[in-house]
Amino acid sequence: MKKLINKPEDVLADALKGVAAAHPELRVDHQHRVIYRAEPKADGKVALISGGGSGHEPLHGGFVGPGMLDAACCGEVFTSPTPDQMVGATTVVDRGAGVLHIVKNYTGDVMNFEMAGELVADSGVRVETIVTDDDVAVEDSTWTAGRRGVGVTVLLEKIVGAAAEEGQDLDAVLALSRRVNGQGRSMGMALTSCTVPAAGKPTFELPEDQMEMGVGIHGEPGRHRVPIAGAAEIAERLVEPVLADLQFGGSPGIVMLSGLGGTPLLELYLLFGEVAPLLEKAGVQVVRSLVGNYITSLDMAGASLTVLKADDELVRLWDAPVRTAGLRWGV
Amino acid sequence: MKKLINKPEDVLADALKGVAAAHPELRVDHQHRVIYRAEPKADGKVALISGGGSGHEPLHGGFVGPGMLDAACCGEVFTSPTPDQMVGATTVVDRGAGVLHIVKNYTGDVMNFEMAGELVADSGVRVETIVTDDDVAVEDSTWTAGRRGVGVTVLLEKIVGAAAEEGQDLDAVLALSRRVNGQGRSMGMALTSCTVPAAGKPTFELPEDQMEMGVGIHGEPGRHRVPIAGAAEIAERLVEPVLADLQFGGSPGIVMLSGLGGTPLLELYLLFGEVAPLLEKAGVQVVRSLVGNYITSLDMAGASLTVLKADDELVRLWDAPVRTAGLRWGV
Amino acid sequence: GAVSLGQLVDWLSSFRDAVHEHGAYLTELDSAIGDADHGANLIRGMDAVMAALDPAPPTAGELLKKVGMTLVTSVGGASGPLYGTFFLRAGAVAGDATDLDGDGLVALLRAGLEGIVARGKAEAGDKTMYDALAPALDAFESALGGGSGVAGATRAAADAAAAGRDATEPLQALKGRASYLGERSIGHIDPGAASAALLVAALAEAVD
Amino acid sequence: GAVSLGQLVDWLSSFRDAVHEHGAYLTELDSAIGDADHGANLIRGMDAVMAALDPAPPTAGELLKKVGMTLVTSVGGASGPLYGTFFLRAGAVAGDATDLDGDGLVALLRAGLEGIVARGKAEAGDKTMYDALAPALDAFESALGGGSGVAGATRAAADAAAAGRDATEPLQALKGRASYLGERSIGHIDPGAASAALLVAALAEAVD
Ligand SMILES: Nc1ncnc2c1ncn2[C@@H]1O[C@H](COP(=O)(O)OP(=O)(O)O)[C@@H](O)[C@H]1O
Ligand SMILES: Nc1ncnc2c1ncn2[C@@H]1O[C@H](COP(=O)(O)OP(=O)(O)O)[C@@H](O)[C@H]1O
Ligand SMILES: [Mg+2]
Ligand SMILES: [Mg+2]
Ligand SMILES: [Mg+2]
Ligand SMILES: [Mg+2]
Repeated sequence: MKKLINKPEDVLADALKGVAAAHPELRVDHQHRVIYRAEPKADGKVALISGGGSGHEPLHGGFVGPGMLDAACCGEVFTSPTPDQMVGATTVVDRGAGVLHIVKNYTGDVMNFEMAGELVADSGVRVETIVTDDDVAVEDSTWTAGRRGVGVTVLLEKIVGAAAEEGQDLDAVLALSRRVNGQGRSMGMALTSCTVPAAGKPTFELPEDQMEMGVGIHGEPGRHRVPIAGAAEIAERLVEPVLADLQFGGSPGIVMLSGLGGTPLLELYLLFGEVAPLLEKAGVQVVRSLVGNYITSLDMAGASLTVLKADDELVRLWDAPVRTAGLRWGV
Repeated sequence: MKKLINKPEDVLADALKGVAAAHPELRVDHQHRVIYRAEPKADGKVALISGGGSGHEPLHGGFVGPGMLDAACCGEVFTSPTPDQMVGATTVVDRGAGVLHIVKNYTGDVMNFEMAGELVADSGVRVETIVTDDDVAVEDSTWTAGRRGVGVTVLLEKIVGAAAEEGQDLDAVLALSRRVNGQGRSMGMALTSCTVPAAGKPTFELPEDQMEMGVGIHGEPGRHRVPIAGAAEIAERLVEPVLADLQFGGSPGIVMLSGLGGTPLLELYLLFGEVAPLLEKAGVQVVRSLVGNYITSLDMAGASLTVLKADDELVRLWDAPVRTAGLRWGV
Repeated sequence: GAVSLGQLVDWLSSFRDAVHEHGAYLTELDSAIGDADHGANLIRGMDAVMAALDPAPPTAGELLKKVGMTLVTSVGGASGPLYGTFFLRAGAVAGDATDLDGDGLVALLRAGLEGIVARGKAEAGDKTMYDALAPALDAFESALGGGSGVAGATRAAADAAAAGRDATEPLQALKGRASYLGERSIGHIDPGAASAALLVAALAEAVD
Repeated sequence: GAVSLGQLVDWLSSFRDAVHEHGAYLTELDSAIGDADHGANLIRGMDAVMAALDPAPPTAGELLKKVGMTLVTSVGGASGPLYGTFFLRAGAVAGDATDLDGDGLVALLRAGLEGIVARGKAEAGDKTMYDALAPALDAFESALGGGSGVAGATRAAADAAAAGRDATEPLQALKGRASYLGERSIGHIDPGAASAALLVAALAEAVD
């Protein structure tokens, strides 16, 4: 295993030291592994927290700041944070208007946030929860764990963060978050596995001539292993299931093509150059886009596509000022 | 070779399509492979162009926009652009106040920009050139090619771009660029090689237990191959030669820790957590920092440290508004 | 024979040793159909448990609740809340007891398992830790009913847990992150079922 | 015998074939001490040259200047301006000639080499293309002086270029990006010297 780390068991604690050193505008609670805004938002505004396993950076810590999250609870690599972290964060960030928990749909994340919700119930802080589940690679079904929450989480944190910042109340913020989640779809693919520091070797082996379609963000194998293809064909295989799952026809789209951590920007732009015309051809007008590393899977090579069916209101909130380590405009 | 590309010989052309699709605020000249601001700067202001081989993204195309570059000339992967590209870009961006060429010190880049300068000499556009050479891994010597230009190029494009934007004339801009280059030092290391698309396999093989110290940004081997070490020790080996080369004592520092393309943000923050205290201990006050992928070497795993000896004026220009794909604040 | 508080502590200590010994194996299983952290998760959790434990706990209830709370706050992931809830519920049932007969032990484990189900909604055959724990408890009860002592019953439980673990191999996962793999989850033992089998084996060892 | 315009075109065409055939080898050499693009650079450049060439050029000067300009605008890197300048300068000396005797050919190549030196400041032993080209030209001239015909002289030049290429192996690079490697550049043949040897060999082939 080749990584810029000290001991595998110290990865999270050590990385948080770097976050603190790099970002005076953030406050890091090293004991509880929570990243806060150094300057809390104004009283009376809804607060947003999220969290999950580490290894997806900049998600979520890189999205803490004006216009997005109030705090991020950091779990060990690929391991959801523990309820006490969310309880602490919720209590700290509440400005009297309640707190939205943004949870990606993984059993562990859901259960830990659920326990946190139970624990915080008596404290007088009103908590609502949105569970994102946008991954079209996983067939939805009532008797399984449902779809994974992936890229739409980034777009949701941005858009809903803007609504909270402009003073919308918790009901409105919750309704908006459901709308965004319901209108976003994602699909990912990987050229390589990744290496979890504590495991010390790649999670799976992928031959030189094979790739995985339908991966999530935990270095897990995808739904299908298929022969490797060129960017044009990969683009089709990302776009097709996304468009098959939700009618976008005619509406504008906010599009994110995120690298999984080990893929250089040059390749992401190249792939986006294939994706964008396919979307346009299908009638999705790409009005806003993000190309880069936004929701990653350690050092995995690959990319995930997220398309959000937008409208004037969502675009307005998307364009609203944001000032975080990972997204920054309008300020 | 596992890459999100179509044909290796089309990588640059295809990637530029993606840049154009993702960035309506940029104008891409696909024929000449030049990225311009869609909205040129005001008449009477000095323009800045840079360029170099591709594979270092976001450098340089990601730094085109208000507050930084006016245009970036894109060469093939790791191959400097050709003089006609620089001639065209220079002519287009000149607003009557002259053009600064920002060139990283590599034989190819220097010669191609030099030829461009000769070709443009009769056109009436005044051109000045700054050649960056901040890499302390390469011993300086009058009879060799000199030091490589690496990370300081990013800081220089930001700071000098701000000076041009506020209306400083070409002499002042040139003098400032010399000052920034003279006060910046960099050192890089790699855990793996990278794969040039046209070559189809890693440039060199690096055993599991070895790393390269003193690499540049072209996937080349470093100055020394040494046993792999933990982040704390790697930090020391990056900081030590930088501080040995330039007296920083007491002055504030603008610090960049850039990934080389294949290293996830989690590890970069972790390494920065080791680097920052070492700098502080040596009396360099880290007043501004960047941690992320800013000057890369395709999919190489590793990092480079750049430290710029700053002062109030440089910090002021650093903080000035910038709106590019790769750096964005204050606007 | 009755099970003492000391033996409960031995159980935990022996489970801690087991996750250390088999941590790489658990992570290996989790690499195939999960995210390669199950071993690390339980090592972190059980190390935290042993560090937090009162070496002479006053009651079984306090002991087990402390274990549950420590797991909940140190493991994370899916297994943290699940094993955590298991011990929290078991502790609630154990209450002030300072030693437990076979029926007492069964009641406590049954409550723990119900906690896992309440938390994770797993059913038999979903390919989870439930598929090792549920047959283990059934075997425990029928052994007691058939006249076995506690030691014999826990050995029967451990055998059933191991069999339940192995029986997860041909199943398609319907809960947890392995379910995202669809049919590709078939042909692999569930990591949580494997750690659950270690938990029951540790119990058999401690009361032997 | 005199060298015709057609033979000059053959030279270029045969060099194009050679960089295609040996492109992987050139890149391999550039991987060891450079940035793994020398083969791709020259393939791109010579393909552009052959596509741009007037099949029946009016003069050697126009032919060679066109080659130089095409290389300058299509190759980039270090080798683009260097080989480009070589042909630009050679073309300037060739002028209106439509065929060249041995001395004419030498004058033209000499001017080209001076262009490379003017552009890149390389000296003998710096481990660059100069180290193949300079001995090749010396061998050419002395073969002519010793009474060889043009064909014989170009063969002597090709042999000297190959020897010069091989002689770069033990050198430490002092120019170009190989110089960044310091002592680690020792023990590898310089990629530009290797392509220069191909260029001279192609000439020998064309005038044979
Ligand atoms: N809903 C559930 N009910 C019961 N057990 C579950 C459930 N979801 C997951 N598990 C168990 O948890 C195990 C995985 O634990 P672990 O790897 O520590 O957490 P994570 O999946 O969050 O990485 C699975 O092998 C499975 O046995
Ligand atoms: N200053 C110089 N003078 C002469 N030849 C040089 C000089 N610098 C580099 N070269 C030649 O260029 C070759 C490298 O060419 P190429 O790989 O195409 O360009 P780059 O080094 O920019 O990637 C070297 O092997 C060397 O022979
Ligand atoms: Mg996990
Ligand atoms: Mg090159
Ligand atoms: Mg797991
Ligand atoms: Mg090269």
